[in-house]
Amino acid sequence: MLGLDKKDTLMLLVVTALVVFAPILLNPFPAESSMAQFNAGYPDLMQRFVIFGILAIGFNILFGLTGYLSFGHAAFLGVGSYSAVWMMKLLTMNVIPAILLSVIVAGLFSVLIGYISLRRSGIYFSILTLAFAQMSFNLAYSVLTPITNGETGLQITLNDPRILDGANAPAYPNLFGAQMNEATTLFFGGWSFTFSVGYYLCGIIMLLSFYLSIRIFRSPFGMMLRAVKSNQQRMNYTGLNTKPYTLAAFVISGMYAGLAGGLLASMDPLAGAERMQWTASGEVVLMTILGGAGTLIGPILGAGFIKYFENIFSKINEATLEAWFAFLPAGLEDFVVAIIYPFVGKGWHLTLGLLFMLVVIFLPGGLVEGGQRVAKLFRRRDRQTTDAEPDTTRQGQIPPAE
Amino acid sequence: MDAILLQLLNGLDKGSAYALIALGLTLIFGTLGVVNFAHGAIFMIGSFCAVTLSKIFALSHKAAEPSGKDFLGNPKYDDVLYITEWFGDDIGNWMIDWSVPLAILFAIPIMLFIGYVMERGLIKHFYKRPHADQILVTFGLAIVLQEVIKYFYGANPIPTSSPEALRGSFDFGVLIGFDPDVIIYPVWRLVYFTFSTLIIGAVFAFLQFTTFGMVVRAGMADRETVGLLGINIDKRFTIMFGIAAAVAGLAGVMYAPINSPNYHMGMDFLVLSFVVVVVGGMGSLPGAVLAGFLLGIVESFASMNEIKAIIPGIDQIIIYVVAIVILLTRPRGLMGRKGVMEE
Amino acid sequence: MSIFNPTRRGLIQTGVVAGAGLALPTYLRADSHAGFTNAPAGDTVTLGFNVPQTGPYADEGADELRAFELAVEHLNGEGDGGMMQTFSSKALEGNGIMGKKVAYVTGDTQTKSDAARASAKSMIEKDGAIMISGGSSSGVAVAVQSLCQETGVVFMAGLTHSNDTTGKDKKANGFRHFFNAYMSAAALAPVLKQLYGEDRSAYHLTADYTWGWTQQESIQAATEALGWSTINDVRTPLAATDFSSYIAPVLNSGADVLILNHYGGNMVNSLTNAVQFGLRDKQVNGKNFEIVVPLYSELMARGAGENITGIVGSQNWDWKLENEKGERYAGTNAFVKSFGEKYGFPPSQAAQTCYAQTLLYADAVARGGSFNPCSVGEALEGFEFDGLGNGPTLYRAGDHQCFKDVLVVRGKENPENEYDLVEIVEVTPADQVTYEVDHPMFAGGDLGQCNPGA
Amino acid sequence: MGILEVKNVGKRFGGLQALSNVNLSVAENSVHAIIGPNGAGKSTLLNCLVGKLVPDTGSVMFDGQSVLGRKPYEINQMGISRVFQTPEIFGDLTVMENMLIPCFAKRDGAFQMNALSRVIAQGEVISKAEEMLVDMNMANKRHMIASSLSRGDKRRLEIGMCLSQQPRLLLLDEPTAGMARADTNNTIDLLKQISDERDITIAIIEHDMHVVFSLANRITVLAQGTPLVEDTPDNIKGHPKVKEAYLGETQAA
Repeated sequence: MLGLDKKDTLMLLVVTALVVFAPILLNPFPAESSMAQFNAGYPDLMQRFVIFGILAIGFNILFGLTGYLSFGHAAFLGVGSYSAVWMMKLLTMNVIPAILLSVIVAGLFSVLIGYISLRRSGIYFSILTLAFAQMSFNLAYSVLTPITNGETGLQITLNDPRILDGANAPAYPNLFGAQMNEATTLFFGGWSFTFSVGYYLCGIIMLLSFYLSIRIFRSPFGMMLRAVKSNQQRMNYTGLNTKPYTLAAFVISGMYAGLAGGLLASMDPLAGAERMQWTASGEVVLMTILGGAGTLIGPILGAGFIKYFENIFSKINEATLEAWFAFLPAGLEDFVVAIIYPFVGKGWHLTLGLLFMLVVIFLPGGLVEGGQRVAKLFRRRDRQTTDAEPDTTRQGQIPPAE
Repeated sequence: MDAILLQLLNGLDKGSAYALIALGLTLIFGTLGVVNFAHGAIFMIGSFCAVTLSKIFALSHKAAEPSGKDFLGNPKYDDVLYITEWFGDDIGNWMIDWSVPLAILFAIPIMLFIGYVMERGLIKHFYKRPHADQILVTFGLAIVLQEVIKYFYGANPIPTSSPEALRGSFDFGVLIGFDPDVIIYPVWRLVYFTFSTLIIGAVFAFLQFTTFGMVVRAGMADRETVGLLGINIDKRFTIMFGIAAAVAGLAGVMYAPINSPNYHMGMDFLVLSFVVVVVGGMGSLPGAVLAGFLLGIVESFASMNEIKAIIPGIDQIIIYVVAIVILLTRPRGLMGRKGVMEE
Repeated sequence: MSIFNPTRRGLIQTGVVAGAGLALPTYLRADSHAGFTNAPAGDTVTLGFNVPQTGPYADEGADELRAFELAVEHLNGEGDGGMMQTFSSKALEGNGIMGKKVAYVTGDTQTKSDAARASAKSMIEKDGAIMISGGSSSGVAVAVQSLCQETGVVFMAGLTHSNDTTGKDKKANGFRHFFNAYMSAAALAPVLKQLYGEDRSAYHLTADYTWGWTQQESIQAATEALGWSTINDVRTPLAATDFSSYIAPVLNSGADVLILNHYGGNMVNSLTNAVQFGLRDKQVNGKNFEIVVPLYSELMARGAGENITGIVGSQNWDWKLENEKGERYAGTNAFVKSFGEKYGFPPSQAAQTCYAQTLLYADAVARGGSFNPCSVGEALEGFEFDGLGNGPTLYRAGDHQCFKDVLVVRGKENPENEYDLVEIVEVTPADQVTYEVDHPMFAGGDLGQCNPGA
Repeated sequence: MGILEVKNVGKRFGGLQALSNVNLSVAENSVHAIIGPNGAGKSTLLNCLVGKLVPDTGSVMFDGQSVLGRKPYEINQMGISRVFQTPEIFGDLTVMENMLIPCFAKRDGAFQMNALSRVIAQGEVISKAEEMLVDMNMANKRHMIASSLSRGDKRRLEIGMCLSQQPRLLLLDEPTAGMARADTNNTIDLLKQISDERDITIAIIEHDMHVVFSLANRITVLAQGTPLVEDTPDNIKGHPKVKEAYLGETQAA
């Protein structure tokens, strides 16, 4: 189907199903129960899952395939956001032109940075991209404030020109009138599920991006990129100049980042400079490695994992914990709360750091490898593994399968 | 002229901090081939060794008799320091005053131990893993370390002062023929600069003139061959990791009075120290030191008003501009070797 | 963490009951009946407290959170009632807000506009928060304020000091109790004149972002009106940790006052560096060299240690205010007492503003008789009150800014304890710091219409 | 006039004169071996031919065109393929994919942005790669990850990859180094077969005399950076200078 083999089609279908039913799947607990804290099925977080999924998918095309570790990808995200907000300020609140512009501008920006940075490889390349991104961040925060609105972030205001919008056009990002923040909530017993326009738009775009990335992975171009990662020397002695390939991968992944930035701004019309900081670039790297670099679905898992922690664990406070463990005898309750408290709420960074370490130590191939191991347990080893999989996974170089 | 000289001093001072951190990072990278994102955290822990020692010196018990009322109007009891009780007022107060320099002695064993534990417990298992994994695990470790510090010390900076005698400023200009009051420089920063230079010198001397250092240097150049000679290079590298941690830790201890330590100061230095190391050339110790001083000085000059007037905001990006220019003109940084970290 | 806390067990019970009540399969359009976003349905109302819990301002955020918890306790009729006893409006009865028990959710702003908005959105979308409060920087405040405007909930700003929050970026759904850069400057000017005279040359170091600029602009205008001259204004990068290269040129610039338009970590480091360079001991133009920090933060001042001795700055509030300046500032002691008894140390100004904001919100709901943001806004606009620790205060209708006395403080010579960092030099009365709604430094914005959301 | 003409090539590294006055002519369709003791400059010479190094003096002409100043991939596009001492293959890719890469690469090296076509849909390229796998006797290993192959198989794969580009000159850098006897013999057979069946010139650097004398029809002996003798294998065997410079050394060792 769609030019994919059976396995890929199945994977695409599974991801599609997950995206479509996410509002239900992510809200497994009744809204009023104490476990509702762990529900992630509200529009903003679901949007972030898929948007950062797009970002990570794009990053993976560069890092997972070519092995070039960019530490400045957040710059493209930021540039995409700024372009989108400007489009919404000047032309129209319709998100289509905004998203298109953000992809184009991020693409151009990545041609520039990629062309220069790709003159070097390895850590020298990483530091060059980092330097460009940090420059962008520092300038956006201060000197470029007329364009970026600095610390506060670029916002839409009531008196923006918006020359294409009529007087009655919605004052919120919309798709031909359907506002991104519109949502319908379905109550079912104690459960409530929110279906939002913005989320489904992001979801569709994410599925398209995911499909595109499968096609790239399975194309001769994708194979060339993997060959670049594997052995540049041999590429050179096969008559291939690797630079156009790496630059193309860089620009594609930059455009993915721009798309993610444009979507972020479309869901929530504000572009903050922090999006370009090195920590944001580092976050993309972490998402990709955590999920499984070079695998198709890994980056999406990684993105979901980190965003879940950032948004769910940071909101657990002492009172929440006390409510959970209220069934315990008072002394024991306090003890349990005291044990858990440092790891949630303001300590969510600690949990995240520990999980990074645990995943890298025990699952060198990232979360995808964890999934594979679980799947293996269920398969009962009735089929013999044919290829040299264990050998490659040990080295953290997963063939791009799942 | 005096302005330039002042900025040169500032540059050397900043540069010495950069160089010290980068030196440790390069030692770890050059010997073990590990990209250590937790190095900034080690620097931070060094600073907190100074904080901890002054807290230990400040341990006290309540006086028997109340001396007044506290902010809620309850009786207030004065604190009596154990240290003055045990050693007498003179020595006790002297120790409190000199707690930062004393923290050097306190920090060396702690940092060596932390380095040793880190290497044996964690880093060791990552020698053969891709650099991306090393980055992820050490970054995770850095977060954990700083969160632990935050848990115990809070997020606020903690003021840590230098000894009374080394506080304040010193008229440096008079020494070199300027009018009085023109080139005034903080005493502690001069101490820091001297200290850093000594440590850098000591590390180089150690590598240059001891058998241990020779083996390590040979190992940095070609690990396999040295291994073939039947020398247990791994053990030496473990010790090197401890030394690198100690170097970063000492840089942190002495830095405490310059800027009040806080839990995320490691992250503030992390990016910068990587830029320094890479600009110097991966795996090159002299390169790291050179780049540290170079970037420190360039940064200081870029923040001069005369230069900011020409290019506004240049001080925000100068480090990165210099890094880009150097990496584009010298493919492996200032003194990098071929083939290191280029894949 | 009190062991016997009947309320939290009560909360669970209500949760169970509410769940059972909704157990019928129903399908309805969100919020369509109530007429405004997140109208409280059951017998609880949820407030969202969005404070920095990670990053450099985490301690300040923690202090804000303590104040919020205390305020919720008092609103629900627990504890000693704190400033509710002294508050001039008596609409609050200690039975929650309009009989609905107050519950709250917390989030982490990370002091980043993006993260703060994400966190606020989750409170609004997931937890059904009807009001968002807190924060420790102006960038975050402005970003979250505009989010609240778009989604139709009320934003009660925490610590935000930029003129823009109630100036060019003001919003109908946003309210600020904290003072601002202009007020700091206006309050400081007469005191600076009295302390340091009319013939001074100032050198500014300014954090290179929006708040820094408005602060610098305000203080420069105010000091120049006194007759001071401005030698230079140097912008410093936000990320700077070592300010030596910015401080060094001050020595020979001919300036005799250094004004540090820095906050938080920047302020701690630049002040520490300035003292290291011996600026405090210098004599220029025959006068003692002075350093001014227009916005003081007690928590951060603690980080600068003894370097703050003798440094003048301004504050919104201080816990010693009522003791030192008398009954005009009633409420201060009541708040300090209940805060101090619960947590063991006195509250910061960030805590006070957050506590006051929560009470003001609850009171406005009660007086207006509805949780509808427009009703709350109406009740707050032009509201004059007293007894929240700042003396008589006006919530101005034109820009949703509170006008009250501003404290000028100075780092104490011999602090009695680690919380007693500053002495109150002067309290500048509210009318001296009041400005017109369309003052040039605040121009360009528009409150717009209040937005009740869905 | 040979297909490869090296004239007066010299290369200096700091104080070391690695090559001086090297003249070499490789005749079309011959198997030309370059031998010499360690440090004779064999590898340096090879690197000068493929563009990894640029000689200080002299000229290198391939088929009438200078290769100097061109990048390695450009030189490859002229028709020179290189086999490395340690096999340089795409270790993370499968054997089949390894073979596909050179088949996809156009002779002119043009960049192809075929991101939306599918590898499995490229029938022509695939059958070409498949053919070469069969020729290399590796068809049954097509799904293995290349890094898990034996040394001999890696070498075969590398040679196959080079051949699938249909080069005019194949450069081999000690192709049997580190191989077991059986693998070495297989490789010799393979190379013999290649030179017999294909229209190709082979230049080989080798230590192993067994390999050299089984394959080469012309031999150049390099010593201390200059060619000592160039002759047929039979003549080289008895040459006193060679014995002195090279064979004598190996016998002593």
